[in-house]
Amino acid sequence: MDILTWGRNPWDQPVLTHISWNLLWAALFAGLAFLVAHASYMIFSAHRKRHAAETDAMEIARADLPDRIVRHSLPARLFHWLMAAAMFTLLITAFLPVVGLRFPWVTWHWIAGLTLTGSILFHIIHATVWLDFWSIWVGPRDLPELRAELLRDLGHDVPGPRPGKYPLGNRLYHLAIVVVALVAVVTGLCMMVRIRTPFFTRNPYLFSDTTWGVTYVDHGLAGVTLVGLVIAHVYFAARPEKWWITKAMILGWITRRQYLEHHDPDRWAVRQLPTPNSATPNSTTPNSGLASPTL
Amino acid sequence: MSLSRRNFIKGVIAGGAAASSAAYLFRGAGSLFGQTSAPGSVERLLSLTVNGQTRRVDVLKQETLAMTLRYKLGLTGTKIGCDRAECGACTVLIDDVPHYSCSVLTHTVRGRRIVTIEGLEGPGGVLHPVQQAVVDEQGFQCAFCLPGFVMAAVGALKTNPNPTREELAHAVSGNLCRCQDYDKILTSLLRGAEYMRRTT
Amino acid sequence: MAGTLVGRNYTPPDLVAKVTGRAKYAEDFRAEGMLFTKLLLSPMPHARVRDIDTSAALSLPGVRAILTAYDLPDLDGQERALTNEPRYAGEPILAVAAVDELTAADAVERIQVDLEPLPFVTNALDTLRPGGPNPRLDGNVWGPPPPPREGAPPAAPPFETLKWTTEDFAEEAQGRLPMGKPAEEWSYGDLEGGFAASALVLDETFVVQSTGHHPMETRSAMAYWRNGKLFIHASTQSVAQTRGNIARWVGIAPEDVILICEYTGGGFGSKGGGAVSMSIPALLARKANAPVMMRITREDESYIGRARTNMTGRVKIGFAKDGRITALDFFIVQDTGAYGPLGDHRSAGNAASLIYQPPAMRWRAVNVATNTPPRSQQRSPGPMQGNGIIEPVMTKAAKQLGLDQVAIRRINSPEGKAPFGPVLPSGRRNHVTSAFVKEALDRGAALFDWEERKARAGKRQGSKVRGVGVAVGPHGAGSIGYDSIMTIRPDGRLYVQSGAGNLGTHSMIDLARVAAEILDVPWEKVEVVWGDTGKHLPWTCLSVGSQTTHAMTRANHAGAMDARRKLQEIAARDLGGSPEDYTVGRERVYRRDAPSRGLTYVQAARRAIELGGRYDGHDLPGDINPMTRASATALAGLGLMGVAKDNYGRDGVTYSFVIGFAEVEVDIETGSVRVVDYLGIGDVGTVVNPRSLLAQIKGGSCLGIAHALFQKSVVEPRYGVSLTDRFHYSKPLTILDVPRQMQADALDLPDPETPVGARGVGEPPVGAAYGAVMSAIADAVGEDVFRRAPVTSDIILMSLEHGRRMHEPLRMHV
Amino acid sequence: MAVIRDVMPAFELFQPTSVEAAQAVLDRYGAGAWVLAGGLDSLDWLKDRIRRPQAVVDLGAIAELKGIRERDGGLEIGAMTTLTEVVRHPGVRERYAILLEAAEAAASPQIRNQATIGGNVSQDARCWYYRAGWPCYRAGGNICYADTPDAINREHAILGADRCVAVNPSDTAPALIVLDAQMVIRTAGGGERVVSAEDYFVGPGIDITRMTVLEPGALLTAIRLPRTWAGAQFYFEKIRDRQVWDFALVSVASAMTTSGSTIERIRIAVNGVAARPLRLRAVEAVAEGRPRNEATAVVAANLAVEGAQPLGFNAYKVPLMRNLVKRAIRGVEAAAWTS
Repeated sequence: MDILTWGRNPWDQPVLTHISWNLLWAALFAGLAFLVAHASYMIFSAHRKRHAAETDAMEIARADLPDRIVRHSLPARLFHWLMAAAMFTLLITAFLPVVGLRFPWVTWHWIAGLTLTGSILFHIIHATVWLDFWSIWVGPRDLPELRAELLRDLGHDVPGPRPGKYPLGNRLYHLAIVVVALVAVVTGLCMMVRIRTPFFTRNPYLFSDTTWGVTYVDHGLAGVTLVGLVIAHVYFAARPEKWWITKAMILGWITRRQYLEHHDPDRWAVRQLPTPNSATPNSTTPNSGLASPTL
Repeated sequence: MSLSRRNFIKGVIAGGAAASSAAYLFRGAGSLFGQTSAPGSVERLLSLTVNGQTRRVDVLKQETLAMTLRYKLGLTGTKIGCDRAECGACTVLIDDVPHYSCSVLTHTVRGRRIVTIEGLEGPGGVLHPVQQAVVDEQGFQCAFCLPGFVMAAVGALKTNPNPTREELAHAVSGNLCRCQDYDKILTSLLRGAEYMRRTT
Repeated sequence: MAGTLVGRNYTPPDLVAKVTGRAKYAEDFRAEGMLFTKLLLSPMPHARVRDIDTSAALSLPGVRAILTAYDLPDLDGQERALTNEPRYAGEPILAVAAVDELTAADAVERIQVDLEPLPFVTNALDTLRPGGPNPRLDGNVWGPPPPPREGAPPAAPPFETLKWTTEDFAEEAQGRLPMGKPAEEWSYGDLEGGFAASALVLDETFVVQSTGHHPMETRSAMAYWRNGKLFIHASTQSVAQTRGNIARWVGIAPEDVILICEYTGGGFGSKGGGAVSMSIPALLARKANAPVMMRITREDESYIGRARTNMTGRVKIGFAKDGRITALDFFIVQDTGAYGPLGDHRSAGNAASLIYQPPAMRWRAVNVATNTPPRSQQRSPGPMQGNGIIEPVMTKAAKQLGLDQVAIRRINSPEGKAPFGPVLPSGRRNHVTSAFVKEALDRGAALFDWEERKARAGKRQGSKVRGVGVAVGPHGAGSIGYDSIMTIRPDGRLYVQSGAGNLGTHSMIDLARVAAEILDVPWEKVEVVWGDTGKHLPWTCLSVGSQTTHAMTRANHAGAMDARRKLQEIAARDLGGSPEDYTVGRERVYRRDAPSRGLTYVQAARRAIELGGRYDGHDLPGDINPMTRASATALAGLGLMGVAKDNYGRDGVTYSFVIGFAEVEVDIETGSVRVVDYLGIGDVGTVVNPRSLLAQIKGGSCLGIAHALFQKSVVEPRYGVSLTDRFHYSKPLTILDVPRQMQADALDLPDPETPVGARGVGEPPVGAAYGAVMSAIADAVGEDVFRRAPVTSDIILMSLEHGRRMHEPLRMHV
Repeated sequence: MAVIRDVMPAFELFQPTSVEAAQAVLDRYGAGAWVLAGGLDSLDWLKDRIRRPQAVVDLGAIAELKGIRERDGGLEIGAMTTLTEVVRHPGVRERYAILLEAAEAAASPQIRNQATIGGNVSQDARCWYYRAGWPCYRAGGNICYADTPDAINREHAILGADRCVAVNPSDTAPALIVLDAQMVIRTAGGGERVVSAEDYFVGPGIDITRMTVLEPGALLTAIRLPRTWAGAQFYFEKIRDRQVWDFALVSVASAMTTSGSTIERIRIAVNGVAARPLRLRAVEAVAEGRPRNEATAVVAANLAVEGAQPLGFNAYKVPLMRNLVKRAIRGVEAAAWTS
């Protein structure tokens, strides 16, 4: 299977044109294969969770915490769903014609692309200014957590850090999507010069054939990778044991119990109480959003 | 040029040592790439009726009638001016209808009557009335387009023996002349129509 | 010199072969074991071949040889058939010979050519910009030709680098041709004084397009070697003159070339002295040791097949109230393509000074090379482009001065031995041998019902509006100094050797009519020998530039007079008296005072053979060309030989004129133009062959009409590749684009400077029609609607729609 | 690998005598199969070596695809009927004269003698960049060479462009659209599908590599002309550079019935302005019920060109299309010069 498709330009020089659309099937297959593999694992796994008794104890100890803990602020949620809609539109408009369902897709595609770009810009600003920018990122300091989580997955009951606001998987996923989506967005914005939009004069000769080839291939690779990533994301969002997270992305909050069960209160300190009768010594930034960005 | 001249020359010598083959434009039977027939596809050997004679010819599947006429049957009166159905120099009659022979696959005219410029003369070398008219009116100059024009006109006169100047101009409008005295061409062909009416 | 043959229609002896399909053109020949070749063309407009890998091609069964530029003789930097530095997209890099075309084509596809792209330019103005790319590694423009030296062949002009300044380009934005430093110029008279004295000054820029010649027969050729001699079947306009070119291109002696070309499927200047590509089958045949057929496709032809030089011209003309031109300032940027140089720009300047007779004129030009397909002279090279640039301005001036279009041309037209061109080193200007342009204008206006048509011009009916136009097409029309050979043989026939090409103009046969007329031989007894250098042909002019009729009727006049003199001498020797006592007639030479005393030509031919010496060609004149000498020597002893060089004097340079009258109808809702009626009227000297002459006028006119209406060539600017590789792109004229009936006529006034009185006719109708049709369009829809050709419907419609000129002002090749 | 645009490469040639047999071959060779009707578009591609099928299926021997038959008070034209046969058919001449005019405007006499009506409506785009074998969108690449800042695009689209700016070259297409012709398609599965002429053509937005709805393996078998517009008042005009063998710069077709001076019903279509022939529904809606005069024509024509987006060299198509639509509604006054 060729991964890339080539053409020959008018000077008979080879030019990259696209990725092979076979890669779409490969991405779909990879996404579904992961899904099946993970689901099977979950059925048979010995994932070590916090014991209910342990959580009960924590809940009693932390009765000062409110019933509902804000996980995602309204702007963050809006951003998430807008981006999701844009992403779905992009993938649908990109790939349905490839698989044979034909419709005029280009305009929808670039409008969705611009929407995505806009929402990402908003998100970057929002996250930088109002949220704990670093809470979503992955770094060397996460190694102990990684080790602990892996061991727990293997059925060991180990001490060690529990997830802060975002579980490590979540953060790794975010990292992947940042890289891939940014590639798609940046290449996509360049590619808008090749089509007719109201913004600038079409100029397919803006870059050299080689640069364009790389741009198209990167865009294509990012696109099919996003297919896989989105499959995985939707899958996790739909898994029963993750429902509480999905619900949080809709409603904005989680219960105290969910908070205590899944998070390390030291690493994700609830800094402001949503209810007036609660007080916590950690509350230092009144009225600021509680939630850190999630996906 | 970093092409190794020695290798190049060696290669050419090697190439030149290959067995000689017939001087056809297209590969003959037992061809170099051995064009084998898939089941259900056409047979290469076919009968063509050209200028009243039926001849057996080995024709490649992709061969055009113009090429068969010129390179297999030796009928070089049919000219190739563009090979793209644009100029009309290759016009022949297929069942009395003018066609661009450069754009007809020979296999599609099996069993049909083909007439080329060489087939117009009557017995004893008597010119066809249209040919005679072209001689009398000195219709053409370089005359590379002449066979095509004459065949287009002869074909048109079969359906409309009494054309107006306008009608005949339309009838031969699929033929290009670059010497371009279209006026005299038309006059001579119209004279041909007149001669034809007189002879029949 | 009218008589029983000259000035009368006849049936040329090659017609039956043509109408029966027996006439063989180059690609109609076959040879035992014949191979076929296909060309690998450069995809880039300018590149260097770094490497060629032919291994995959050579391993293909049936591939016999590959020819590259290394196999070609060096031609002192002139264009060769194959190249390692392609200078235009489509230039051949190599040729593959194989047992059939399919194998050759497959082999071409298997060849890897590693090309290094080099800077290129397709728009001549771009290379003149500061820092603009050069089309060649050694410069961008052709300089002025060095002054001719006695006895030496004309030297090629230098190739130089010329850049203009940003200030020079200041006017570009206004659509006016920038006029930086010219590479060539001349002037005479008081230009500024002329403009100062004028009542109207017009300053206009015009873009003349390039067009491919596209003869119906491409430059296919078949070659083989036999006993060390090259036999080549090719398509050329000039058989005698092509032999030496082939010899040079192949690198052998002219005697070793046998060129066979009895029929040429058109040339229009593109096959003037043959085609350099002929050397491909010749050298491949030698390399593969087998005959090689090179079938040039129409697409190949659109690259290697030559094209007219395109010119962007700017002209500033001062007019007096009565329309008389007071001063003319002419600037030309000529695009001469990848090779060159050509002189169209100089001819355009000369022609302008001739047909408008300005008392003061300046001509300046830059002859620019570009990476576009190579140019050559195309039917009326130069004057035609000049017509395009200037005639619409004349029409505009007439309108602004309230004058009639014919009148303004008439008042400026040349008469008699009219001067033209620059002041020569002798201090004088050249002049023409004769000009009867005023008579031609008058005759044409009457024949065309000019006044009546003019009356309805500009009036609308529905969406249609008509206009009339006139233009004077000039062109040099004849050279001198060529040779003729003819023999009266014991079979009683007159054999006239003709080294001209057979383009169907029949000038190559007309020349024999002159000989037969002088010798009074009935036409049935005349054999014209042509089309094969193995048949011993005399040194003949190139069949280009309307030369043949003039040059070769003169040469054959001389040859016939030589034969006549020899007949007289033989008669005097045998029958007594002096040669002057004898005359010729009815195939006899006889005493004037006693017609019964004489010899038949049969007897005279036998006597000539017996006498030998100068009578049968064993002793030849000293001034004939070596080619003629060799041919005459080979024919010696066959009969009484007339052989001579044209040594007739000539006062002036021979020019012909054709006046075009056109009426067009423009549909202002669609921009479509229909040529309603057309008349071409020739001032072309004595009419030798009326039917052929009128065919030349009408055919040339059609070429001009096509240029006015839609014929073009287009080069993609980004990749520098020709796009007009198909007829429906380049748009040669069809039979439905011309009036259903066209008119042509000629004055039939003899030129006083040539014994037969005939001048050439092939070229001048082209510019006449080009100018006349564009003038008519301007007359119908307004003088300012267009300043470029072809004047297609889009230009007309857009300009009418916006009330101002709406087309690309200066871009070329669109 | 060097490029050569000459000499057809070898292929297998099949001459089936039934549609089923033809489809069996198409099925067997899949993407390697090529359908040959009259061959005038096909041989261009094959000689240029741009398209290189393994197998060519010549439909010329399938009798059921040829000829013109009466059907339901209208006509059914076999897809393999030549344009000349269409032009000469008395039924076409009497009832559907606009189709005659359109067919007669196509190419040249010899081409009309060979080219089929099915091929005429199904022919590929004639954009010279695409036809040169350049890797543009339509050829599966990712660029339109005709819509670049310097491109020479006089013949290209002003409407409905989506990346590709090629136009549909068919002369008969607009005539068939106004006649409400129905295109009969044998699908790859062997079923029959009938689509209106209007829907037969697709633009690049929908499918950038195809001109029609024909899926691989499907064949256009016939074109049905319903009774609807038989004998209506027709107008057809094709503007081109050369009067023969040239594609339309813009062409227009209209069919109309009038009651008195009022336009009762009208169909109007143009070609040469978009990648598919356009039926101008909005124009029809405006014109219907209005008097047939200059005022109506002007309103309708202005509406017709709304949204046009010209390229560097084809802005003239806007007034040209507008004027042709005008003429298609109000007719054209013939010039009557005294000579």
